[in-house]
Amino acid sequence: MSNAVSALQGASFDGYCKVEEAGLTGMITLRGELASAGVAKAVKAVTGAAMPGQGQITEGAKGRAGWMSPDELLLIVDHADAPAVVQAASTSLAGEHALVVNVSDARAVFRVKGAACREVIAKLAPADTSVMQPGMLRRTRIAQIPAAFYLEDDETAVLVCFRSVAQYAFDLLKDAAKPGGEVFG
Amino acid sequence: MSTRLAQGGRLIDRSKPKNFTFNGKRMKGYEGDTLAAALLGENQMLVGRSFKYHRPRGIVASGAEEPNALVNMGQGGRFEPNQRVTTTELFDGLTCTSQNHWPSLEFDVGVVNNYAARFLPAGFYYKTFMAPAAAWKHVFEPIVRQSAGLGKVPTEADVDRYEHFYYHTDVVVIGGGVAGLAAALAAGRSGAKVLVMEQTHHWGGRAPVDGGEIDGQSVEDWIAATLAELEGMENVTLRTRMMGSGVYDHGYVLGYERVADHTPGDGRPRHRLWRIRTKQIVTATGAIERPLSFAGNDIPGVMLASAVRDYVVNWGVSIGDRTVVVTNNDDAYRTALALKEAGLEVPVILDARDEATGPLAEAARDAGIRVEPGRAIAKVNGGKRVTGVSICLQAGEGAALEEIPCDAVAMSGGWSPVVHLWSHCGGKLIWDEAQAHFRPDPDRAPTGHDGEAFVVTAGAASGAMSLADTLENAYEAGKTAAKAAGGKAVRKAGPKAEAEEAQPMAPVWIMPQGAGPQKRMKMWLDYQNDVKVSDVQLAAREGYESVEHTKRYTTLGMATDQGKLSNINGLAVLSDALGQPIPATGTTTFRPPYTPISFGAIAGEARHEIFQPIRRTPMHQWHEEAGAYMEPVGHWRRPYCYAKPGETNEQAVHREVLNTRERLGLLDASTLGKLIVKGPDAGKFMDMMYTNMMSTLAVGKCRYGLMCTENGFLSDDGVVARIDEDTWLCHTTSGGADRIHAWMEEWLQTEWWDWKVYVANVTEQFAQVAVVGPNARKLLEKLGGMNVSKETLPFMQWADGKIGDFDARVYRISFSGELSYEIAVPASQGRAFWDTLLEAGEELGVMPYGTECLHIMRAEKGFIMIGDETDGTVIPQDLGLNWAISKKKEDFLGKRAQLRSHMTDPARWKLVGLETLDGSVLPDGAYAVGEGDNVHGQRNMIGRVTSTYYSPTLKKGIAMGLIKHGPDRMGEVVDFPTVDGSNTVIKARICDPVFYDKDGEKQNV
Amino acid sequence: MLILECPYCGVMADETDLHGGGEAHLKRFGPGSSDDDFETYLFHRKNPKGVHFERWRHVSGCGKWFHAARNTMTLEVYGTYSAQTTEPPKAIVNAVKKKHPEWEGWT
Amino acid sequence: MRRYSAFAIAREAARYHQGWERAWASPKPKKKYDVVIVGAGGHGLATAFYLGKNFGITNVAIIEKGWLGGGNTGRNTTIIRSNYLQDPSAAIYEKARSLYETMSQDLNYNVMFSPRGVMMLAQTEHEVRGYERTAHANALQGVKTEFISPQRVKELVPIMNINGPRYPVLGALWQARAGTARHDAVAWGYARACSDMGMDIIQKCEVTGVRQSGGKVTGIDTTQGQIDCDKLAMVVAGNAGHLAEMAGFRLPMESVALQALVSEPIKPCIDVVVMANTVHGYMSQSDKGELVIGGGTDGFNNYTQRGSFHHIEETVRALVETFPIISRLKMLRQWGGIVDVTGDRSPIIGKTPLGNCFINCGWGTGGFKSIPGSGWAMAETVAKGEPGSLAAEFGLNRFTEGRFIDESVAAGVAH
Repeated sequence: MSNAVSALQGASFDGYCKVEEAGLTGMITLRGELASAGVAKAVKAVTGAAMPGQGQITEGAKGRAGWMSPDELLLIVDHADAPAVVQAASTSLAGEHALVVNVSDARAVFRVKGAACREVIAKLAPADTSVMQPGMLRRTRIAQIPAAFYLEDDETAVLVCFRSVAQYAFDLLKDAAKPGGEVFG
Repeated sequence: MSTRLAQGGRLIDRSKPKNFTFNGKRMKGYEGDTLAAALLGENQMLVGRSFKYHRPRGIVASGAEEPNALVNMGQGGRFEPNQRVTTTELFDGLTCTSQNHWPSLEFDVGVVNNYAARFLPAGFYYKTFMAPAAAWKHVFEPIVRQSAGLGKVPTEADVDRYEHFYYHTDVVVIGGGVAGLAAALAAGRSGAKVLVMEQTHHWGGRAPVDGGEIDGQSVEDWIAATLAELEGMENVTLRTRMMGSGVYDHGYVLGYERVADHTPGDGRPRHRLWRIRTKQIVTATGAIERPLSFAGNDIPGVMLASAVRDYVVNWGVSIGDRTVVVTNNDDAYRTALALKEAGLEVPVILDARDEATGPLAEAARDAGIRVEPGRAIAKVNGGKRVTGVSICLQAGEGAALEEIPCDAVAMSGGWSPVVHLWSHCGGKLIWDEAQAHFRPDPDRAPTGHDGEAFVVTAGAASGAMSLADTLENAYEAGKTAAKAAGGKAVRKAGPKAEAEEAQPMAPVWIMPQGAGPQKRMKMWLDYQNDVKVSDVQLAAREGYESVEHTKRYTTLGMATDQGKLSNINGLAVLSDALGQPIPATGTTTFRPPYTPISFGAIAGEARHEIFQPIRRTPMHQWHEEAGAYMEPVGHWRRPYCYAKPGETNEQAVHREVLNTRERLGLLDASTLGKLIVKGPDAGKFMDMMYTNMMSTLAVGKCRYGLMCTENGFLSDDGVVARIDEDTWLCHTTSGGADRIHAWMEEWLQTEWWDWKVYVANVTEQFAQVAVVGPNARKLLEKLGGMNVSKETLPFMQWADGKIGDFDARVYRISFSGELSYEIAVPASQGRAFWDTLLEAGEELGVMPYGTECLHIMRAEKGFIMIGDETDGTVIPQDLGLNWAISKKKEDFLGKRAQLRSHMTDPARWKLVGLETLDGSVLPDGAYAVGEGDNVHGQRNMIGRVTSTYYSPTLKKGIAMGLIKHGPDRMGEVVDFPTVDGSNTVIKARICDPVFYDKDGEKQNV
Repeated sequence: MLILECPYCGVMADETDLHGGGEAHLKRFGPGSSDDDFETYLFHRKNPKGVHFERWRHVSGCGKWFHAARNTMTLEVYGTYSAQTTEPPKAIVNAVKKKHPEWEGWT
Repeated sequence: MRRYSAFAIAREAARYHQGWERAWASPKPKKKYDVVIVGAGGHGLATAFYLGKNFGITNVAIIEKGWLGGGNTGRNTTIIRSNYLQDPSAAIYEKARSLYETMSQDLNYNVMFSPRGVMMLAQTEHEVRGYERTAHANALQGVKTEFISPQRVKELVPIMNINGPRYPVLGALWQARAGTARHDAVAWGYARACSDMGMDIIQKCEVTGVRQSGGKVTGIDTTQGQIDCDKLAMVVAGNAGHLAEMAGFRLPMESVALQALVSEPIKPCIDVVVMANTVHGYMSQSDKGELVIGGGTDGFNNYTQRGSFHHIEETVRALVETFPIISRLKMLRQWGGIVDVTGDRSPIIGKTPLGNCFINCGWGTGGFKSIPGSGWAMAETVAKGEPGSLAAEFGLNRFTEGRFIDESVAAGVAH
């Protein structure tokens, strides 16, 4: 819908890393038996991605699939496609115990861009960012809110949090990326 | 006098002078100076006053152990009290002032305490100031408070920023002296990930001051070469200006990095607190020299021998022209030699040992220094500065043999390993007789999550006191830690130094050995807190025998240096007084931080706007722009009311109520929790979670439900909608969404894990707006879309469809008693939807309303509010909600609890309405009283107000409350005493809690 | 500052990513149970000085509850395991026994 | 016992303080006592003191595994207040507070009770209503408190930022006659008085077993041998569960770490005790000038006396936000204690399943402030074999009946 807006409408900040809100992103929570063929098939169908293993995020032609817990995936697709994807996946999984819900608007997404993107997140998250590589997904917290992050490439971290705390997350990331705050170099 | 020598100073750059002021006096130092070195270079030995007696205090040490030299530093938003000058780097424009005196450092009135010192022994305040009873609070305490306290109070908020940094590594090496570097070398060579931190801004620690050779190079060259090798290792990270502040369980280390203390205002964070997780820790924290206890050992000019040497060698500063050295060990001879080499006079070395042999003593004699074994200081002469010493036999009682004029005394009572970080997390110590110190017991190291040791000590911190032993011990420590952290075996040999011959030290705890009470009252143990040998002995005599008792009774070691200089000497004196060996006395507990760390650093980024998260709904910005008064609800901020210009909040609330009841109101209800519960066993699960029967709710319908804890108390409520055959949507309270979601998951995961149910929290996916009032339907019909008529969408049903252009789910539910639709749209469109409703509703008299209006309307209807009618002690039965408790169900959470005797007691306070006889509003929180007093002599209370408001609709005060036997006492009048000082009692009649539209006709139109 | 391995995510989770949930393996008593049993279920806790079986939730991680065997005197963690069990698995019990042969068992 | 006074100090000064006598004796245990109290913390010593003073029972031993006053008595933030909500709590804490007022004179030992006032900040509308409720209850309970305005808060504590961006101060519950005392002195003063009454304080003596016969207690085994007794009082806070297990019963209780910290000393800047429950922190300034700061408990069972650092962070950031001038001050020392928290977070005083064995525990974060009231009530319970009115509602049976005394109703945390 044309009047849909993301929480911060693409706000950005140029620090020693660039922090930007990614705008509207389609996100779907899929809960089910991850080992089942049905789930793998549904994931493949709607994202083109293979089933992610523990701690992984996979990429396909239409989106990504991230491992959130032993019975939960996060599917990332175009925002506009999300309702249709929910419909398709639900239909595909009608025969088994599963739950597919659109959470696109319950989330805010940020990109932290720059060689030090791991360092910026490491100021806020207790997880070991230095071991993170593209293809891995980590759920943890930043300061006082839950967050998940993964790397699109070695210099682009994507961070997901709840929409209601988007401003807080953005302010935290800005503070962490402020020039003068470089830890190494 | 102390002065800057013409030459020397390995750490300073004389081409870069730095200007600073002390007590307004302009002074000069050099880049590389500590503030202490710079002050001494300007002959500023006197820097403060002691805590209790206000005695003059000079600089005693050269590092973190300094107890005396604390100053007020900076100005305005960068003012900071109690800054230790020995660990403060000099920078251009630094300003500082001395502390704890009035009117001036030189002439301090507080020094009267010094003259009365004899009447102020340890613990004197426990024995007096007791009469009359009120005198402590009103007379004595204010005097004590004003005279204590050291630094000045800052007056402005901090202008600097701080941050945290999480770091994960295999090995942390704390301390960048030669031991730390040797350990880092071993760990680095193993391939393990290593972080090395050094609290000062230079590497190598004190070894270059002491001299010697490592692997055939000078110590200085070895340090440079080693740093080069470490810097070349990708797996090794080196940080200076970072102190190992504390070691915590499971390999957690705090690193306190003083990023910009020496470059204030350069835009960098002032401090960065590293929160490190590591597999292994090497503490290469060195050792601290102990003072000796002789009469007058606190007079400015008496300094640790190692510090005297540091100032000469590192900063080219001499403490005095004539320095008497007094010692019980070899190391102080190095100071004598260093002074001699710098062209300064050393009139005598007083060695408490019976003889002075060995290479260092020989070297001193060769250098022409008089060496006197078996001698001690009987007394130091001087007031604000040393003028001389009387010397005596160590074995005697202090009869003066000779007076020696001097302007400095360099003392050494032996060395104690810095065991703080080892001990923080439970590492144990053993007493080393030969060195007369406690050192870490490697067999009783702190253990980590796997039960294995995770701290290793290196070098002097292990008790290895010579260069050769230090290097060997430290390299081994590095290897051990690396191996335990999963590194490769290291075959390459470690650095080596020649073993030196040394004469054993002799434990000397007081000087001279037979000093009488008068002398012991002049022997300081704790310089800052003014604790003397006589005080510790007094404590022992009075039965404060535990080391913790003595510490607390005398305040020994409780000053800002936390006893780094005084603890071991104090323990020894106490042990002697108790006639027991030192290990039997033991030590006090070492607690973090190693040296004080700023609150700013601990708070990190959590300041101002990001102190805590604020949760915002999609319409949040609109509310703020509309000037709403926002109230915190959990982390949310919700509009309390929208006051117009000239309107009070109360007036605004009343307007909102009337407008909603008469026309049309909009409430941002997005914060209400929304949980999806789905699965073949979802009905069974819902029946356990709610007191009501939810499994029978028809698809398309809504039902109000209650949730209780297993302890029976009401915890949340909300409307449940049946979405399809195996899906329910549960609304929770605003504060309850995350809590109830977690609650559901907990039961599903830990009790009924074989039930097929999934839960998802979709609270934030939707913006939800309550469209309320007689014009509600008109507004929706004006926008077009789905059919919202009474027939198609009756009360307590829901439907999906379109409202205008918006995809919406519409619930026909009412918390106000009016015709009401709660409409959920995707959050991304929430603001647009809100704007649309306002615009279209204008002609229908639409106004937004806030939480207070919501509360009043629900109270008028007698609806309970979680948190008002409930407080964690209220069960649904108390609130007359029995109709919402299924009697058919065998079990639900809380059911068993509600069967306990106190829960079924008919005397429980129960919900009723209350109306005052005069129409006034009952005060919030008022209690109703019955006849007489209870067993405690308290007034008998028979109930209390839970919600109370002025009802703009009914034009009078209305309230709900819990009253003993309340529902059986309809029409009776009860008394509510006020607490506003008027001593009045408000009388209120018990009535039905539903004040408005008792038959519910308005909501069902 | 504990770290516990989340058996579901396989990561060593920081205490601040976790939420403690008290004693594990409590048996729920509902309607029909005696007052004593119900009180025991709700309130009585072993609270041992030593080995403790307890519940944790990886709250800002996968959100799952798991169990840990941990020593309340030393904070040593003998192992973590699934919450979907009424008693600790053999491997955990053996790990504890290996460290503390005198240990009397988990009940 | 020679009395302490300014005169005594002058007398001793003349002889270099060589003549002071021991504050308490250090005896070997006798074979049998009328009453053995396990735990020589504030509560145990106060129990002994009132057994002697109120009931004339002085054949008493107080057994301590470490050093007297070395547990939570010496580790707390020394706050004394009685502005509790529920009747039994208000009664016992007010009893304690009133005994603190005269304690220095009663014990001839200056415990430096300083009724400087305690304020509990209200920072949400909900908290305002909660504290207004407490003020109403307190008025009827004979506890003098009032709800004060933000302006009055600012007058009392000028360094407070009452208009913080996150949680402005909306008022406070103020108890003017609450305050602080010197914690160690409370234990030492009681110990000296007990010793003077002829009671035996036996330190470094750990209990290893509880002896019983026919459902009644007969004595204890200790590291200093067997000690028989007619009555046994367990007053060991966080270790109560452990001791109860020796006696064969379990308690509705768990032991967790509670932390505190102090700053470096500065000149006086805050004259009252401030508690901010919404943001989790409280602060006062000691007579030495240190800011004394406390926060919440850890969420897991722990006997190490070490807590988790993130709680320190949470508390410090709350206080930096509330008192911006403290940002550049420094934390001098942090430490932890083990607190015993019951199912309703209120204490347990009363009989146990074992005959003649009495228990006093579960004070959680309220231990120090209750010491004299707790000792008074416990002494009565032990002497009479039945709890008196102060203790009656704190019995173990309340957990069976569901008759809880829940103070969390009024505030998120209670200290």
